[in-house]
Amino acid sequence: MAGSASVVTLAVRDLAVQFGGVAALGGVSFEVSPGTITSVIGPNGAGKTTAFNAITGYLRPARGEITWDGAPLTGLRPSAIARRGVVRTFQKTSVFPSLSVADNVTIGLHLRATAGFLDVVLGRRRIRDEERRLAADAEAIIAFVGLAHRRREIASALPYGEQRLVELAVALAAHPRLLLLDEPGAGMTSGEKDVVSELIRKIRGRGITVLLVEHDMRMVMGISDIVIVLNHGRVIAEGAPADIRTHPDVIRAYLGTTGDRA
Amino acid sequence: MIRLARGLGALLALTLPFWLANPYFLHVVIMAGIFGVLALSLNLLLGYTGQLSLGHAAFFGIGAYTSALLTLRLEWSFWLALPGAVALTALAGWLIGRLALKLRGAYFVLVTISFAGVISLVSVNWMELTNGPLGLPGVPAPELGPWSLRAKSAYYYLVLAGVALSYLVCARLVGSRIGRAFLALRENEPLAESVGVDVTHYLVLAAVVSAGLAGLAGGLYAHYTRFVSPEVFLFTYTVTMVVMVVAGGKGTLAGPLVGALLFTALPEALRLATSWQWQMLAYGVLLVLLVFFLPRGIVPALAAWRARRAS
Amino acid sequence: MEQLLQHLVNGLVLGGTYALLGIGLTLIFGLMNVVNFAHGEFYTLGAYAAFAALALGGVDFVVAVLAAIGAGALLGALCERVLLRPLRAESIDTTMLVMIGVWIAMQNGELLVWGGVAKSIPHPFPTAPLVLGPVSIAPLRVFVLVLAAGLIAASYLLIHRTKLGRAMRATFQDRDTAALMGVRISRIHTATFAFGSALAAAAGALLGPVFLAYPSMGDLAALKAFCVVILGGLGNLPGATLGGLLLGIAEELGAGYVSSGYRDAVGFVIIILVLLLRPSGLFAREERIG
Amino acid sequence: MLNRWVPVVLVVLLAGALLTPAGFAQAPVKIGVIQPLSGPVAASGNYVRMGAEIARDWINARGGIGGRKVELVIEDNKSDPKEAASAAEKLIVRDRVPAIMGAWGSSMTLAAMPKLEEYGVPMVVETSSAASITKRGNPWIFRISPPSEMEALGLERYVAKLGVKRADFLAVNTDWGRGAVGAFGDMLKKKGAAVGAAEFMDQAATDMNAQITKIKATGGDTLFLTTAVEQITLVMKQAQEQRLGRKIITTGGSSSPTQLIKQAGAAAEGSYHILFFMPWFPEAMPDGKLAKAFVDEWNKRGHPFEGLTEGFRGHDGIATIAEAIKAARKDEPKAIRDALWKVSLMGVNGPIRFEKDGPAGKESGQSKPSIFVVQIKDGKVALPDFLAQK
Amino acid sequence: MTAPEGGPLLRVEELHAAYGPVAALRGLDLTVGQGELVCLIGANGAGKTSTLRAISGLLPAARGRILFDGRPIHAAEPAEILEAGIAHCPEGRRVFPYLTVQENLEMGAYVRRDRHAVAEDLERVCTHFPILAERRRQMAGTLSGGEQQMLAIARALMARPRLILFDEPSLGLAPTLVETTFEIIADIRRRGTTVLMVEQNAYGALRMADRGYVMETGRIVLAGPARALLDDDHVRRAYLGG
Repeated sequence: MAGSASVVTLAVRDLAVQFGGVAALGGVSFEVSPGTITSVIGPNGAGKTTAFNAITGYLRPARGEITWDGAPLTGLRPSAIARRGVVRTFQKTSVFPSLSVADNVTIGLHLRATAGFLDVVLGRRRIRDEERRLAADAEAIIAFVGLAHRRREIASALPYGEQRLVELAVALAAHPRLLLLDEPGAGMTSGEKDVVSELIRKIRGRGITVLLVEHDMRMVMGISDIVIVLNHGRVIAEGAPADIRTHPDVIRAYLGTTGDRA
Repeated sequence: MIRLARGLGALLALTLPFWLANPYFLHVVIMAGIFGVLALSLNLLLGYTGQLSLGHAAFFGIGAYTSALLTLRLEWSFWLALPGAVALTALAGWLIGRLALKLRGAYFVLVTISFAGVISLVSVNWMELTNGPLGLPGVPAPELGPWSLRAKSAYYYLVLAGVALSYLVCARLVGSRIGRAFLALRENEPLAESVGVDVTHYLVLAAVVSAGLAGLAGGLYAHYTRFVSPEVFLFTYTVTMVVMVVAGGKGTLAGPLVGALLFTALPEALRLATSWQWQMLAYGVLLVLLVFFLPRGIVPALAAWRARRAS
Repeated sequence: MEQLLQHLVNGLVLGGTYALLGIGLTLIFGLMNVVNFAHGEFYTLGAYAAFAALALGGVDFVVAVLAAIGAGALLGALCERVLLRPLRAESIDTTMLVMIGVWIAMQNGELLVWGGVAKSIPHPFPTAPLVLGPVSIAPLRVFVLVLAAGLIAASYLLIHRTKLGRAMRATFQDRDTAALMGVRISRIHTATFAFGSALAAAAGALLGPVFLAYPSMGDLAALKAFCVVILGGLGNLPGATLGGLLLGIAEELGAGYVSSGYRDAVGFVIIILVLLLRPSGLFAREERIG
Repeated sequence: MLNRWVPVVLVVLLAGALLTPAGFAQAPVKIGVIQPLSGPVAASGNYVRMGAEIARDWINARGGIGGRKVELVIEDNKSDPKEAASAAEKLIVRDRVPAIMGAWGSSMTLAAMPKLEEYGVPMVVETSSAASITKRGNPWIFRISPPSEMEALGLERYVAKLGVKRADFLAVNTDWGRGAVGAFGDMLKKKGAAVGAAEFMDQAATDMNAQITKIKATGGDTLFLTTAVEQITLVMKQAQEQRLGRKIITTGGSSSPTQLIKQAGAAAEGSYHILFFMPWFPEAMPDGKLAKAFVDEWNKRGHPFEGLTEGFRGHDGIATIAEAIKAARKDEPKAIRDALWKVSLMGVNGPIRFEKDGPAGKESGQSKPSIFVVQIKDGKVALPDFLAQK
Repeated sequence: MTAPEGGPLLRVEELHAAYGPVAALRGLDLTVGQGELVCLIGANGAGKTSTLRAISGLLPAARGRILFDGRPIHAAEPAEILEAGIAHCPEGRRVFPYLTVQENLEMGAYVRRDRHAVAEDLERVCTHFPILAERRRQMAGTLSGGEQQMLAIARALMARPRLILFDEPSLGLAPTLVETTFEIIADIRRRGTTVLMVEQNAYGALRMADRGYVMETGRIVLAGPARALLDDDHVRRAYLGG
């Protein structure tokens, strides 16, 4: 997996998204430094997933600019954004449900294959070689996320935690340079969460920048280099995990107020 | 086991005219073959991309008319007219694919129905081109060098080649990056987009190939019955195709062929089994029962049964 | 001008019945996500039920229409309970295929029972047309239009003023929350299918005397009903009503001024245009029922 | 549990279809019949079938053909050409019928025709009206119904008496309707009458108000109407509602005035109908006795009276084939074909005798049927004044 | 019919439930006494909403028991549970956007057959929530977030429940509205209706509750009097890690 820590950055400037007149994001700006694990946190409805959707082309922002590697992503379709190396996962488990784990990952390898219609229909040899290579790549990725023993099984029949791993494998197969993970730990047992945390570190180790949205603070605080806190569609804090945990605005946003109401 | 069955099946298909002496049965098998191509074609859209086209009779009809008109009016050889028919229907498929790009589910269905409706009315009313409801009689039988493929056994091999070709195209697509993109579109469109699958591109491609294959079936049909009339656009043709695909098992390669064989033979079997008053009634009831008890289709049910037995 | 007025009046009468068919279908399609290919067969059923009641039972015309409505509701409820409820978890093509089977079986069952010869359904109205300036219209058609309007109004009342209708709308908007309110979703489905089928049967009973009753009469009717549903948007009653009228008038004008051979193309072209330009239907506000 | 037996039943049915040995029964003489017994034109197809059954029973009552009973093998073409071709194939190959009667609509007949040529089996065409059927050079086709041109020619001598000066057309959008509009239009132009609008309707259409409104604006005096009796009923009712006020002449012989009187009532009053059988006055038919006997038999069987104008075709078709088999002395297709060229018999419609039609060397047979015109007067079917006076 | 004096109104024992392959509840135990206000807190995804959905019959229980007033209800349909006296005011308010305010309220009384009493309750609710009376003929979807929350609460009250389940009543509301909402809930309890409430605003909820439960990954990890939980560092860790 290419793309080591270079000058590549994701920059979000003044991003605003409206849903039927209601501002879901009211002008958010942040940057993601290469080679880091950056987390976006915030209470429910803070606009985290909305930001993800806008960055990856699933939502059209009302205003603002998103640049990746110096070039704007705004207005591109999700598949075009993926082609530029920005790949995401989804909050709700999102696999290709009735296909096997291996097929799931091989679909993820779409961009790494080149076969066109004629190549396929004419059954060219090049394609057979390519298919073999893809199968090997898929095996490697499945092994990387630790699902080698599950490769023939149907994705939707796997336990939840393993489905999330399939999802991660699919995203990795798409050759990301920036990987956006939307609540990778949601609904997992703490043991499973540890596995995912470890995986995320390994992914960063391969030179992939990670941006994640997560609710589990133990997980966030454990793996993040930088934490960005959103509330009511705005950034309220940004910094290292230790600073965030004691930040008064963050505590108020999360737990409400203890005694006297502000 | 499976390989043995496949080998036997292939041998059976290749030698069929030699031991199936009765041309009526051969006729049924030829019709099953033509519908097999149609079912494979529809399956590409319905089974793999998950989009139901209820306008497939339009592609079938366009193919039949194109091939018939090219041979009748321009006196092209069958061997040129048939690819011509495939090309034109593929173009029509491209058009529909582009039009319905953003539409999914029921809306896609309705656009395809409407498209078929318009085309069908054009075939009835554009007298100068299609000879309207009078139809086009005298479509020539294909000739191969000095031989005419008019005989049933000869035409059987032509249709068999058509089925084999269609099956090959489908099988190769399905086993490739393109087929996986179709599946991704059916299974989870947002996820497919997120890993770089340009779903609209692949939807259009699926529509083009599917339409092209339906056009091939249309051409084969026209030169077999040697008469084309606007009835080729009848909605019942589309319904028959859907029945074949869904009952056989959508999203499997063998399902459409099994469905085509079964549902071409069934009406003929009913012709023998019961008097004409009861035939269609029985057909409807059998269809309801089949779907009710095997909602996923015959081939997947068999596969599940085998898997159960194996474990 | 004279001709235009007549075309408009014709279109209005035709459109009223399209609306009646469309309303039933839009409820079924919108609420249950079932592409009901058998909808036209309930229309046919209504016509034959009215014929049986009038010609064989010798009852009053209005009683015959009521009998047809009852028959439609009963068979619709049965169909939902026996065939659709067990398949609710299956995909939309599976239920569609079952309804295709029902369509074929019902149509051929009707052929078996009634024979292929069209039945003329007697009615108590004079045949001489009412003449209003340049426009003329048969009293029966006026009656049909009035009754269709009445049935459409009754549907509105049912959907908007009754507990059942409220539950239907709530279910359409938010199934889970409706269940939390104590709505039994399967009952709502049965009721919706029965109601939609009853409306189709009513349309059949009303139009039977205007036209004729024969086994395949439902095919074209179902097609028009689908056009109306798309025009109006899923589950949208005012949309279906307006859509029906619009389709009726557009067809009349298309046949009158363009080409009668392409008459049925008008609906198809409208569907294609509407779906391309406004995929949620011409009159759709949002997807909702009512 | 139940899902086990469904595939079993299907497989058994399939196996039954493929394995049942073809019948080789020697005793009865088989005659194939292909008619639309279901689908939109099922009513007409069934009437023809009823007529064919009368012919069969009569022949058998008289001792059959050379001592062998006649057996009809009846197939439904579902009003679909593909099915017509399949049915022909099945009749010829599986049932080994030596001759067929069929297949009602022209597109169905045209679709079945290549099969006849392929296997060399003659077919007597009892209803189809498209000119192309006998012009195609298919030497296995023998038609006893008139093509539209012949029908138009039959009306030619009455045009002046009917007072047709400016005519409009409303026809079903099928081969039959299109053909009739062309043929009658040509004939009228030749006779110096003006031709106005030519409007078409879908076979399944029920609301023809738009077409009527349009026709109303042309200012003609006569409307030629070509379609099945159901649509004729609807057009008449709707024309009355719109006060069209035209002389209506229906063509094609399928109009069944009795049914029109019953179903269209006053709307049918005054209309003229071109028919090939007049069951109201059988004695006025070329063979009055035969016609009377046919009407009586039909009524005795409880068949609807309005079906007679279609039903006679079935009788005449089967009678023609039986006559040919008798002349050929064997039920062998080629022999029957050759014999058909020589038959001369009296049908319910009138004399049946085939003349050559179509390209030289491959001619089809065309009989010249009798053509009649009746009028609905005072709620009854009557001969038009200009005929009655004679 | 009532439970023995002092016995719990609701008792959940060893409850397991799942969405397909996804386990949501893994052996949950909790009780709610007659007249209590109990709050259930925990981080997102801990299974709080699933607990409420299981109690009201939307999420079928795989194992374990739910007893209401001593009667098992874990196999009952939502309608039966509602009839037994448990109303559920769901997360995100979930008013029916295209029903009017009045129709939404009437939906709340869907299972009741005492028409006159329903009409009276309707009037009572309207005097209680004057803003709803004002908007009675308006589509619920056009109300503001706070108004929708009032409507959702009022709708739940229309069933005349003995126990109300509140799921995140403060979610997405402005601070002053959070205050109001909590006051209304406290008021409902004062009038004798038992309340089980799921809240993300943990401190706010604990301040008004009698007892609290802290959930993590589908089970209860901490229980106790609300006051005690307020000072327990475990709660803060459950939300913010550390």
